[in-house]
Amino acid sequence: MLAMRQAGFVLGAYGVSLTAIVLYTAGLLARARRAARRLPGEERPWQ
Amino acid sequence: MNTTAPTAATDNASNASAAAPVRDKRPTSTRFTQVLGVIVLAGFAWLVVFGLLLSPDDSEQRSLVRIMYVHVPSAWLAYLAFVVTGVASAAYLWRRSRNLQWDRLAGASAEVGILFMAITLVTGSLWGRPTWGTYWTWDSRLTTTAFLFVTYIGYLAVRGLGGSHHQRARRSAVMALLAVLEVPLVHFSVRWWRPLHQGQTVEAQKIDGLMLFSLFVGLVAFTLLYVWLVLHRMRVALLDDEVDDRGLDAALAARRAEG
Amino acid sequence: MSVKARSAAAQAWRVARLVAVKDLRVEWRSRVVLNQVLPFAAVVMVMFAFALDNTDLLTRVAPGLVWMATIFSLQVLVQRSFAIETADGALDALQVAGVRPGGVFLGKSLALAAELAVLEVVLLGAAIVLYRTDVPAGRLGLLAATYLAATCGLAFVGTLYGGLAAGAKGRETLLPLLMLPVVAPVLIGATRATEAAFGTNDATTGDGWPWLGLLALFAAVFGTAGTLGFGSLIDE
Amino acid sequence: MEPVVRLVDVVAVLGGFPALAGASLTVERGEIVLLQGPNGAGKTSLLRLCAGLLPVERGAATVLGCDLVADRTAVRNRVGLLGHANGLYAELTVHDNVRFWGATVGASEGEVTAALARMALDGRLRDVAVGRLSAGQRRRTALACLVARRAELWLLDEPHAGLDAVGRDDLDGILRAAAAAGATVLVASHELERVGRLATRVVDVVGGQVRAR
Repeated sequence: MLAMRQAGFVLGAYGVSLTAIVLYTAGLLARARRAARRLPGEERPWQ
Repeated sequence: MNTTAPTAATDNASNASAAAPVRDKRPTSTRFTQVLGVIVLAGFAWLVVFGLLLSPDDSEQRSLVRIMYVHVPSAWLAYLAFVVTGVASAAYLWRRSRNLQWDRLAGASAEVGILFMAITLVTGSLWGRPTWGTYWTWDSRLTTTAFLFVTYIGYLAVRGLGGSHHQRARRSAVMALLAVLEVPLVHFSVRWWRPLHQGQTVEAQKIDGLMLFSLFVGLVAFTLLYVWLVLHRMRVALLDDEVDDRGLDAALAARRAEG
Repeated sequence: MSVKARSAAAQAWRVARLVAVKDLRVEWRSRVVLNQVLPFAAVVMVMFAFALDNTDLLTRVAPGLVWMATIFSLQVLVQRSFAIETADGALDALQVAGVRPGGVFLGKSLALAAELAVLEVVLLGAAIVLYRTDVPAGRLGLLAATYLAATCGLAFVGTLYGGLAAGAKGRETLLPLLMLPVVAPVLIGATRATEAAFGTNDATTGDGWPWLGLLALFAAVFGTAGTLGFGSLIDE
Repeated sequence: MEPVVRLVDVVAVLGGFPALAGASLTVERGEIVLLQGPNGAGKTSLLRLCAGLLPVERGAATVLGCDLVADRTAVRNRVGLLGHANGLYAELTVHDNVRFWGATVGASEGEVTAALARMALDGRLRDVAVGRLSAGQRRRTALACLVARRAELWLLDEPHAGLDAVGRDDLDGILRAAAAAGATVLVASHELERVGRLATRVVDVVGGQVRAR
């Protein structure tokens, strides 16, 4: 288990990394939805 | 740019979203990215569980070795992302067709690379503070990484300067190739400047099989996350470009009606 | 080299001379570098002394300070160099005139290098007076070579990114963000080579020559890249 | 003979706005075509497009035999554009400016002197810095640069702006002489009376399109 003295650094590293990824992903999906709303019925090559 | 056509577009959107709610809820998803996403989630779940709970402490680094499961893969993928940006930029300029997909790949990869590089820098600092007693040291590897980070932020700023899609693509492709020239120059000058390496990272040390396995899981998880993010980012970029073109059609109609 | 390539090179060179002479003539008439940039650089040198407040330390870090002041001034010089072109749409006119972008790049770089050279001489004098720097006569060769290579490198990078920022219209704040990381190798290399030339921290000339190689490589890389890529950057 | 300018359904975009919305125009060699229309109709964009400055978004455009869609740089040194800006260096003298712009196409000192004389700039004004000139005198200097540059296609955007009566008469003479020497002129102007007399044709630019009269 985590040694107490260093736990803050380890948890902080994981917390910052995951938060950054989640925030970026959420922003990306929100952008996709916003753009899609302006393009109803648009052909999307990947679909 | 689409200020001229908002009303018509949103009206249609509300009608269409009733007909195809899933389509507009996850417009950039495909079966492939969904499966990929599940694997990424599983990989990260394992990484967190193992990294925070199961991993044995390293004999020298103690529990700090846990940071490495995030730090090392994100650093690798950040470098890979910038390589992809360079290759895609060269491909855009090289091919006579001037396919904008290459430009979108370059931009998407750079953006994700910056995200990963930020993670690398932060986790590295948080590892360095208890290990070296300092958040930052002017070691050649750290310094080069920091320069890389700033350089690609500048690259994204250039991408945002405006102009037509192809103007953006051409200008930013040249910028990306300049960055490719700059990186080795910075790297070697910094290395000469500060030739001493600090004792670094887990690679050099004795690590047991499970730790190696977790590092591998981290690498796979970050690689798949990179692919997932770049795919979505490219699709968003394509949608944004389409929005621009669609806005242009509406604006054209309005413009023609002027006369 | 084919005949066509040779005539293209000759034409680019003709354009480069034309543009360089024009830029220097503008400077000669307006004296902006002389009356504004030089005093600015001198003030920066004095401010360093205020900040450090220790003569021994100043002498020790003098080479780095001289190059920092040069790079700060470079920003101003580049802004000025392209303000000339954008003030009355001359950059557009150059494009319509079909002037080879590679030639414009070389010409503006040449003029910038000449202005930088004047500035550097003044800064060197300031270092000798203000920071008690010694320049051993036997090491003048290394010093001159360092200055030549570093000046070319800085001028090329300045023109390259200055052109990009000018083409983008009103994004002058972009220039420092793009340019500073790129000139980092020049700052490091020129500072180390100058330390060797000054004999700061007991550095020998042998310590300086490899750094000079780096500076020369830097100048060659960005000179080539700029000549080839300038057109794509300024074209809007 | 191939027309000097052939635009077919050209769309050009400026900061996301369709400055040209399907413009079609054919101009034969030696013509003086007057473009007229309200502000913001697309006259300036049309001229900038012909000079290879503005990219062709859609449609086809050929100027002086160069396909602007494939490569809009090829045409450049053969056209002369006088836009809203004069493209002059304020610190340099009239003579310096004309000599510089002439030199971009390899004009001799004699041609530069002739161009200065043509615009009545060979007297006291010759060695005055452009920054000290009045707006009209700057316009005359810019025109002298065009003369020295020996352009085959002249693209003039409001060339009369700021010119005094003498300058306007000079401009008329230059346009006539240029056309007589085989150059083609596209001029956007609100001076209908004056340019209308010179022009071989007048077209209306409205809503980013060109309409024949």
